[in-house]
Amino acid sequence: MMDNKMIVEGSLRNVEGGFAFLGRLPYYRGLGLSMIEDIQITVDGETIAREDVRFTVRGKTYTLDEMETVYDNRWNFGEKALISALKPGGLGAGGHEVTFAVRYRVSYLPFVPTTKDTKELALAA
Amino acid sequence: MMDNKMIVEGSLRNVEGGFAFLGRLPYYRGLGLSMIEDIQITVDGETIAREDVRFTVRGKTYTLDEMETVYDNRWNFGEKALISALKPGGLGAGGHEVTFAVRYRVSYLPFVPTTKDTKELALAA
Amino acid sequence: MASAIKRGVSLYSYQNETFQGKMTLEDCIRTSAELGAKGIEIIGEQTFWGWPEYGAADADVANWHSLIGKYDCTPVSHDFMLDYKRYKGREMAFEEQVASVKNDIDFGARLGMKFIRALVSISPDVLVAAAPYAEEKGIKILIEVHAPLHFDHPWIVRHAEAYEKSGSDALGFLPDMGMFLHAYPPVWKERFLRQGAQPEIADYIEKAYQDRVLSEYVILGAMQMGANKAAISMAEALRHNSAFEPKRMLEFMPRIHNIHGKFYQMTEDCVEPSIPYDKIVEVLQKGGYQGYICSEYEGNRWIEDVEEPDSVEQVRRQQVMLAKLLGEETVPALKTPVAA
Amino acid sequence: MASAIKRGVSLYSYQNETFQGKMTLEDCIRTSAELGAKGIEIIGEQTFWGWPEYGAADADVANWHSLIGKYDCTPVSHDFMLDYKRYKGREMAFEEQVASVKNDIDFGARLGMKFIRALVSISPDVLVAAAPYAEEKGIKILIEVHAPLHFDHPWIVRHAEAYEKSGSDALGFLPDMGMFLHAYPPVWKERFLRQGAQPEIADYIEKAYQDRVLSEYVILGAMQMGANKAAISMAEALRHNSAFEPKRMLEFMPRIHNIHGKFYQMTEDCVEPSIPYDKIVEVLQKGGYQGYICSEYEGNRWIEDVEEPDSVEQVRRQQVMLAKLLGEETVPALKTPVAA
Ligand SMILES: [Mn+2]
Ligand SMILES: [Mn+2]
Repeated sequence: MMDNKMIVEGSLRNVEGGFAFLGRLPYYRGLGLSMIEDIQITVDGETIAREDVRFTVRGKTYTLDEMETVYDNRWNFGEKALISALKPGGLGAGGHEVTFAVRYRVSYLPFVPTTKDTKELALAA
Repeated sequence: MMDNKMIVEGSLRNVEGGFAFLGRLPYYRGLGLSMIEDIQITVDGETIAREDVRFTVRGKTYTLDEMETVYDNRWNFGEKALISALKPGGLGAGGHEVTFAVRYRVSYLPFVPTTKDTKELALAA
Repeated sequence: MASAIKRGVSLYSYQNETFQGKMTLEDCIRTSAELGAKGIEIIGEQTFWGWPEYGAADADVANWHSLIGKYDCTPVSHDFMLDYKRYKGREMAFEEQVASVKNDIDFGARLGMKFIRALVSISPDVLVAAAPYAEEKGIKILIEVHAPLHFDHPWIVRHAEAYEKSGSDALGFLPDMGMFLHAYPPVWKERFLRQGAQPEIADYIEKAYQDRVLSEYVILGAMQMGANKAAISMAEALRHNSAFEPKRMLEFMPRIHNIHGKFYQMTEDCVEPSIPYDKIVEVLQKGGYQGYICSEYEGNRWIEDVEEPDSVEQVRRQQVMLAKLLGEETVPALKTPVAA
Repeated sequence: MASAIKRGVSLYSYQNETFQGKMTLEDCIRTSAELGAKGIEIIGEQTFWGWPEYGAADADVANWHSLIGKYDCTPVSHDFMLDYKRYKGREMAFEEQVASVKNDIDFGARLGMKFIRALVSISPDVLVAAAPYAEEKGIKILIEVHAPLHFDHPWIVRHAEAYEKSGSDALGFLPDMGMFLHAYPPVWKERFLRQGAQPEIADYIEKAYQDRVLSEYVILGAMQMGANKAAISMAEALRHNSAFEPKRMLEFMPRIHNIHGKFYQMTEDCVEPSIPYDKIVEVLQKGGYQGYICSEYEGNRWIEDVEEPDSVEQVRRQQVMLAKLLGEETVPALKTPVAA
């Protein structure tokens, strides 16, 4: 559910040392950060290495490895997290195809789902 | 069930134009011949071509293709059918590893099972 | 004559709007109240940011009570999620799980709820251990009986036995009406058709479900007809859904305290094509049920690929249907449009 | 006080011996009769070579009646198999299926049976269409309710509804007690251990089944413990087996006319470790059941890889158990050993 609303439209921009966009968890509730197993960003066919992904909510930034043991913070329902990729120089001007995939551990499911959203995004100023 | 009783011990022998043994259907009932989809004989690693397999019960002999439209005869429960392979010269003297596999269509199953039995058999005189 | 059965809404129903910030909590409560659905159920962590990892803010809870009061509503249930897989590589120990449930009992009490909803993945022993605390706090813990489970499933039977043995009346059931799926939902079929399922195979699956053919036979039948991936998915959906019998709730009525009025689609004339609410209400009345039926709209995920769900309109239609089935004389109607 | 419930044997129980020609039909009937199990059920085509494709010989049928008379037995049921996939690439048309059932009704009548057993794969419409013919011939057609199905499964509910609607009392049920699998059968576990399943994982699966954990969770749990192929197969067996409640037969008692006394293993002290026959007999007595319980030994396939099944001894033990549960004063015992 909400798969096609994971990437927030118009949110792609270059940041210091890379690029970033706003992302939401495709779920009818939120999740504690320790249950986010992986976030994969692919831009124009190139997948960002796991160690180059950063996750930011309410002013706190984490690597994916750090998130695995974060028990006192959440990615809330509908909350727009800042999803950043370290990529020197960022992205070039114009449109980019961005895929945002999240693997999350749900206690009641006998498997670990991955959900993704792909959008054509124009780089905001 | 009865998988390990499919090949009748001591029944392997050379016949005119090939070799043969006695085989039973691994099932708690019999089946009309049209429901026998395939019989595969492998001897010492060599698989006999489908068109070279013959099936004989109570004096009647069929090719596998013929069996598919036989609606008036059966391979009965526990019945020893003669399973023959056309193989000029038959088998050499001594022991042989024989695998006998049957694929049969069971109306109530949502798949088509194949069951097999492998035995070391000595060629009877 | 009006029925003793009351109407409510689980705010889960408005998830498409709340996720996007198109409806506030006040919009949700006001909308439900205007429809006469005065019982409010929530998934705690959907409605309250922070719960449970960094807690719900006092101001947010105060706002909740103020809105409930303003619209003359009644808090019904806090649906909690025991995340026993919180720690990677190990499941929570028994005592940790019990402590986590107690935390949700506290939260339920703080919100003025009568019930907290447990998922079926929780062991009965954990709930039994938490029951005395729930009694103290005036809360009942209700396990949600949800398809593919049903009241005759051994796991539910085990829960029922454990509850009886505990002697506690703080343990009970919350049946989700989705387990009485008497027809293949049209919105499901239409989605699989959009994904490319062959129409004649989709028709076959729909008919086979109507005929109650075993799911494995339907999947094989579809495959033999040359089903593509979407059509096979359409058939495989049967593995997790089934047409159980509403009357099987009767035996468990003393422990049934809340109902999820699950629905996938309400047509313009206020009919749910796949779930027999007429039979359901009949059974509940026969069983002397006096709790809430809370709307639980779940059609959103089946149509969002092609249209923006209108959850409020869907809930309105279900409330119209429920009011009629319950013998109410007034037709529920919205007064305040939600700015979308 | 002896019960109105009678004891019988399905000759399916002796399949390992009859397949190999170690027991004749007379051996089977005499053995059952000596144990006081005077009701004889057969799978027609297992006992009568030729049925249905080239028919059962009159001499064979005469022999049957002579043996039934000689040992003072009663024919109970001809279990038939409607091979609707007889023709490659197409299923039998409706009328062909009805004609095939009528053929088995004739055969059942020729054998003096009261019942013919239908598999659950047959459509209720086919049975309803054959019912008037069955009435004429004094035969009831009983559908076998068998795990993973159960009396609350929508397909069985559909059959029950169709039978009621037909108004015919020639349609009914034959419950197979394997649907009340209250513990993981030791002979299953032992076979998976022989195939290499890790002992600690096998123990986990057995315990999880005891706890009624959902099969998909058990399979995942086993996988996370590093289960090998045999251990995963052991867990997957749960998908098709379940611990339903014997008391659910009560609602259907007026149409229950025969019972399959399914068992996987009788221990030396005459106990079936996985199926609660004490509860089952209690329910049947409460329901006023007066038909047969026919032994149906199915442990053979679970042990044949390591030992030659002794079907007669297994049946003897079950009959001892049944006689005791039914309040009989004499302990069933064999007089004539079967030459093996
Ligand atoms: Mn629900
Ligand atoms: Mn049976």
